[in-house]
Amino acid sequence: MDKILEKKSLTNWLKKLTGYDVYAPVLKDDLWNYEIISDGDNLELDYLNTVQAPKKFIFPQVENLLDFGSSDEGTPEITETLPQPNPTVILGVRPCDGKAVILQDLVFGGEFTDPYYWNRRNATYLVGLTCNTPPSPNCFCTSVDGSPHSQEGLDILLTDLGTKYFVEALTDKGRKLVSAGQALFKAPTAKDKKDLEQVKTGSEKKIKRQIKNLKKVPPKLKDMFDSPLWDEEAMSCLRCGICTFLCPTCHCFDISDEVTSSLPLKGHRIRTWDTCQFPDFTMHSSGHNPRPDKASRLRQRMLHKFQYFVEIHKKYQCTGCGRCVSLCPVGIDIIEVLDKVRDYG
Amino acid sequence: MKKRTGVFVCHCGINIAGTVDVKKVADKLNKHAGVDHAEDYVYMCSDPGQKRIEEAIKEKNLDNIVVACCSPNLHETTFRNAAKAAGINEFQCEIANIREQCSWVHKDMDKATVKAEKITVSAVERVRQNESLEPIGIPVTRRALVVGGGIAGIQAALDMANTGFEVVLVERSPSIGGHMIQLSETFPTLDCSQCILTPKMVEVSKHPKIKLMVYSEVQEITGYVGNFKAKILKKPTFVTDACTLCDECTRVCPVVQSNEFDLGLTGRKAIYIPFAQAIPALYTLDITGCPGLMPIACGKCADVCDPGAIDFDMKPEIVEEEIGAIVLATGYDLYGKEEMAEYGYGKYADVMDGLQFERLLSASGPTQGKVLRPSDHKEPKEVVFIQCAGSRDPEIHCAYCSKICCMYTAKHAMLYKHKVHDGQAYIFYIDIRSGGKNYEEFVQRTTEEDGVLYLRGKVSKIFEENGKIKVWGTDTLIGKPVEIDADLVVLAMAMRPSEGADKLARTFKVAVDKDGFLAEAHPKLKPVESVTAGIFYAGAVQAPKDIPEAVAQASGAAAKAIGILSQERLFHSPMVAKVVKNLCTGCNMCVDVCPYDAISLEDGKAVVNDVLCEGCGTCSATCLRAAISVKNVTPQQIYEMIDASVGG
Amino acid sequence: MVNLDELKKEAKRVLEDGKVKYVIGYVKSKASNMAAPAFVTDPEEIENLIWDPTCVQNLTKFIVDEKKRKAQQKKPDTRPVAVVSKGCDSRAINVLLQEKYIERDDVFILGVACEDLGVIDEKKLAQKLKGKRFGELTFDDKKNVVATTTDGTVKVPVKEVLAERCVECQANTPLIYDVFLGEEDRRKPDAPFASVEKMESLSNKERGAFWQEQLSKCVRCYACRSTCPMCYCDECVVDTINFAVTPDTTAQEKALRIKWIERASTKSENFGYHLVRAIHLVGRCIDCGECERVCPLDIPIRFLNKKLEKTAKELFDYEPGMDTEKPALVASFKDEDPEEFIR
Amino acid sequence: MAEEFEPKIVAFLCKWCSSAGSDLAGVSRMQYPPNVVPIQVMCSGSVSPLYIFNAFKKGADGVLVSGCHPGDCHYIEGNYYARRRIALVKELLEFVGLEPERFQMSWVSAAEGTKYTEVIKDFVDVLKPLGPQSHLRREQ
Repeated sequence: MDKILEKKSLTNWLKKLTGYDVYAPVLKDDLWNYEIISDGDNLELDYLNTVQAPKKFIFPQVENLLDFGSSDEGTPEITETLPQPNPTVILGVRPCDGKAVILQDLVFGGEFTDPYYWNRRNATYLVGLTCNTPPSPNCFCTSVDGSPHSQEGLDILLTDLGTKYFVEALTDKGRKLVSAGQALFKAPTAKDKKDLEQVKTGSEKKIKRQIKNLKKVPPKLKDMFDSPLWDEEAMSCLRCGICTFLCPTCHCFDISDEVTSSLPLKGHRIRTWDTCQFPDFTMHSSGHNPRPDKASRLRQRMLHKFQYFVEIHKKYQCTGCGRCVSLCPVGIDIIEVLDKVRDYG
Repeated sequence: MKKRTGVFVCHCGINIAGTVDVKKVADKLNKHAGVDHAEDYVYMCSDPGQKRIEEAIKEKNLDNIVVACCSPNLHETTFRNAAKAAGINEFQCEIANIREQCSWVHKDMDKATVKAEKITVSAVERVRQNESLEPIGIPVTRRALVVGGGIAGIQAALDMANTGFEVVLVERSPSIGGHMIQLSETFPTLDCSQCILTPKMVEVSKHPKIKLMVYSEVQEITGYVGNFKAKILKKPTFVTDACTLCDECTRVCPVVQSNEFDLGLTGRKAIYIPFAQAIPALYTLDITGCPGLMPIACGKCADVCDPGAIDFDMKPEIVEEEIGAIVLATGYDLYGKEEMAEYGYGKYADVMDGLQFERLLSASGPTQGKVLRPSDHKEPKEVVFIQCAGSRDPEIHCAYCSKICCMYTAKHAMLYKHKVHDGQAYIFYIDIRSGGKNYEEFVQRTTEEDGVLYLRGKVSKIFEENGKIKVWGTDTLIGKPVEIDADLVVLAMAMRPSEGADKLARTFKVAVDKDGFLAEAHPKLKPVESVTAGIFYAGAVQAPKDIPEAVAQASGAAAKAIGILSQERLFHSPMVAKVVKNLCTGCNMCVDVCPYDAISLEDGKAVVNDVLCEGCGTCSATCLRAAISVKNVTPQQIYEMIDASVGG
Repeated sequence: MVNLDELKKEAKRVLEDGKVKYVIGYVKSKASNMAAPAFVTDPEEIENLIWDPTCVQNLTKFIVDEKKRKAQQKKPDTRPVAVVSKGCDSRAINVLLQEKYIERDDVFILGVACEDLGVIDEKKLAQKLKGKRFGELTFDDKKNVVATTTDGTVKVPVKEVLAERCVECQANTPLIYDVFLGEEDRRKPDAPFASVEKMESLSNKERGAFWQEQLSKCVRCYACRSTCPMCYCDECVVDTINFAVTPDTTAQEKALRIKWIERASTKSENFGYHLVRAIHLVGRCIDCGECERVCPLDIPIRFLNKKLEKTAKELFDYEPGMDTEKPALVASFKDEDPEEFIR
Repeated sequence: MAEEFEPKIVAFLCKWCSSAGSDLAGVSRMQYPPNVVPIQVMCSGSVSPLYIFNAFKKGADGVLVSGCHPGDCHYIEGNYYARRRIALVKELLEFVGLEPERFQMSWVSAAEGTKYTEVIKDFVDVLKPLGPQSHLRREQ
């Protein structure tokens, strides 16, 4: 279902979305982040991508799995705490981040579905925005089977056509949002459609960074487990979690118990983000760690994204958002690393 | 494996049970995870109470226990022994103080009960992580070191030597004897001070078990109770053993210096013997006055010395001694000239301190015992004694009472009257403190038999006019100003720790109190012990004292030291710091903070000497890597205790 | 001015002589406008080294890395590594020496003077360019940064976009070095604690609200910890797992490991983490400011360290990294340390 | 009527002076509010900043560290290290917006039962109007 929404009507549409929590990118202290907005008056959608991907809405950094405790008599008590979130609209999602949600679905769905994830996932409405100009100099979505106007994972895709948005409602959830403000939407004209195509094609060309022949990488990686390349590339790595925590597709987590009171016993079992870059990732209780140094951790990140995930799901576990490149404190560049892998040997 | 904990809540009659619902506490603890047994009883410390604990430990197979009762300072040992008797390690017993820190300080029963529960849970959480520990045994070097050769040091040395232990007695001046040898007579008996002291000095010098080191100072102490090592500096006297005491050298010596023994009332030569009965009887060349140890510059003494006993090349020597216990007896000094300028002390020749007056009275003194004032050698007819010169004056001088001045001033006035029958003695005082056997009677005699005038009040001004010392003061009893044209003024100066006491404290790692005296381990129950195990105090080094008190404390300190020296092995608290080697990065911070030098770095990792460590835990709070902590007060335990204290 | 050719010459010399294992310096980054650390073993590659106000990283961190790497190796190459070191970075080396973490012989220091400049703050530059996106940065000889933007090139004086740490710098010339390049300039800033003082002037409530907001942003990626050369503990208070296990570590000991700070990135735990980090660095932080620069959420964490640096200076006259022989701030005291706050 | 707010105070008392001083307050039957739960440590010098942060996190409304007067430390100088460390912690906590009144240090000797009593009374008085500490407290 394709529609046209005048830019000046955007606010009115958002006002019609009663019963939803609406988040949009907001600039604060020089950073873009999704914040809940009460009205759309100062909405600015021509934004550099947010520091944190919308992943935090569906797979939050901390998820309470259950509460435990014991009564005065010592009987154990366990309460499952499945989240029941409000329907949440996230406005202005970049196509790369939308696609990332699809990749997350593969992990949390399938044979074992994760109810915590899906409760949040089903309550989240992703309204995407075509990147007319790349929101980061390090965008490389086109190299990883994506594009600046990819519809994957999105419920609606908005494309900026100057004074109006071209609105593509892609799912039932998307159509539901459009129908909430039905009167504000018009049918697109043929020119609108032509303009849309032009913007979309133009947007792809603006993506400067490329990884050529990425498909050569996964098979290559198979033989590079013991390569000295990892040592070289990881020399400057600090072992921080920026690349993975800010990655829209990284999904590793850890489960721990937080005891809040010992008499009577009370606590929570929580799930938190984990990252292969931390020294305690895959640390065994014996003290042995199969990934003892930063080289093996960088390798793990590359292999997970471009070998294991590809083997299992036939997709790269990377959407080319460029966050890990731009935000790495020491300039480790996933594009450069992949180039080297491709040309290795 | 799950540990089984028992809790025993004491009623202490109504002392605890009156404010804390002890049954409720026991009930609550019974439900606490990990507690397998909790009961209350009227007096846990009684024999039946202890028996209950022992039986419960055995019957319920308890691994550890908490007794909720009075302060651990009182019955911790009792209950730890009970635990031991029941077959568990003594360190598997902790005390929850619910009396001093709870029932006695609160009235609201509900709130006090909740607090008592928290305190008890806190102790339970602690004991559950206690390690079983055994006291650390250490061999003992069975020799003692006494620092200071005054009456206290002499007494302590003799007591220990006579029990059969070797003693090293170190004195920094050329002779032992201290201040007591300077005194004329002693109150209240008027014994001749030298007559009663010199036999003891001789005994020291002849004693086969005493190694006397005069003109020496302890420079460094390392080690720990039972195993100290001392580095002692022997200053050069420049006179060898060949000396025959012929005294020719002093005759020819051209340098005259102030005589310390007479407190500057007379002079002595640069080469000298401190006083006639000096022990050891040895000459010393004082290089502060000698023209440079250059035989070319002077060398007269060497020229006349037949046996050739003058050795200008004598060098300072460091002697190392191993000892097991230490008695510090470095005594006192009088408040100095600079501090008492308002009384003209140091400005007018006829204003003197009590010790100088002792020398005037002494038969061996500069005037052979005749009372003649320094300025013109005339017999003073009006003498004013001022008590509390510097004492009991928190605003500008010392806050404390110097304790002996009331008595020695009375003695001074009495002896003066005995020598100058037509003279008049006045004593300005604040209060007369004459506690002590026959002391009060002595003071009474001074007023009644010797007609000394006691004036209650302070002196406001002292100045010289027409050869007289004008003393202006107030007699607060009649409320009128008093003006006396005195011939001589004697100040009962405050006593203070002898010079260098602060350095001494640092060298020996003992504490000083706010007045600079060495601080005892406990003001009531450990008056001769320092905070460092194996170091004891004798005499005025700890606080102002008179002779019998100093002697008594010296014997006490000797007995305490003997208590250590007579052991084959000593036992030391095993609650010492422990290093997690893997975490240690060798940053040296724990080494820097350890007050006992108990930590050192070996191969870049901290290592604790269990015997030196006192378990204070300063290292543990300083360590950035959590690599060091004190056994049985570990951060894990504190973590749980915080939980218990805040929780609920 | 630091002569880059001179720097390269010195670096090449020690490398060719075999005196050092490798040279740690800065090279241009493809991914970022800021320089990237480089580890040069091939003398030919020395040519790639750069020195300009984009050289932000504190390379001392990699000396710590090298020490850890050596500890893992059976037969480590014990030659020193050469490192390009700014004034602030050299203070970090001093702290490592003071804490006996490294030996002086472990490192060959190529000291570079920042003179009257320092490093630039990308965010300040972005503000100057009023949101214009910029590409490559170059520097002209008039101490300007030249930015290529969508509307052509823009010149901004470097001084106007200096990082706050450089404005408040206490050591713009290395304190310790084997080779020194540039002009020695021991200037002291007029207001070394201006930014902290501004924070202090707020009310307690305002500061509370400020930190509540800032610290709740933290995602605990630990970049601040990871980039800090002083954070060299093998096991960190926030690690959930005990690294100090030995064959005789019991299961109970592992289980009893205290979780002073939980893994959840909730407000209280974030406060816990940042408070511990700050107090852990007191008397050790030399204000290289990297923790704040690397923070992806722009939390002004440098404030916490700077505040304690100020306190240590004012109360105890202690300046970290200035003297390698002194005992550490918290491992020493003076009789006259203030105690007015104690009742 | 709502129940009056009762602040929870964790007090780290050194074994030799402050704990003994609080014992003396007990022996002398001095009265003070029951809001404080003492934790006896060997020396004020052993109180790690972690203990203080942790007590606040666990919900303490006030934290007290008390040791021997300078010069009186049973361990000679532990309290001097404590003085320096606590000063730094106090500055930091105030900087991040904890009310300064919530974290206090005192010197209480074994003879100062009265002083201990006053310290606790005043602490409780100053905490009551502040209400519960939520700044560093773990979310409920």
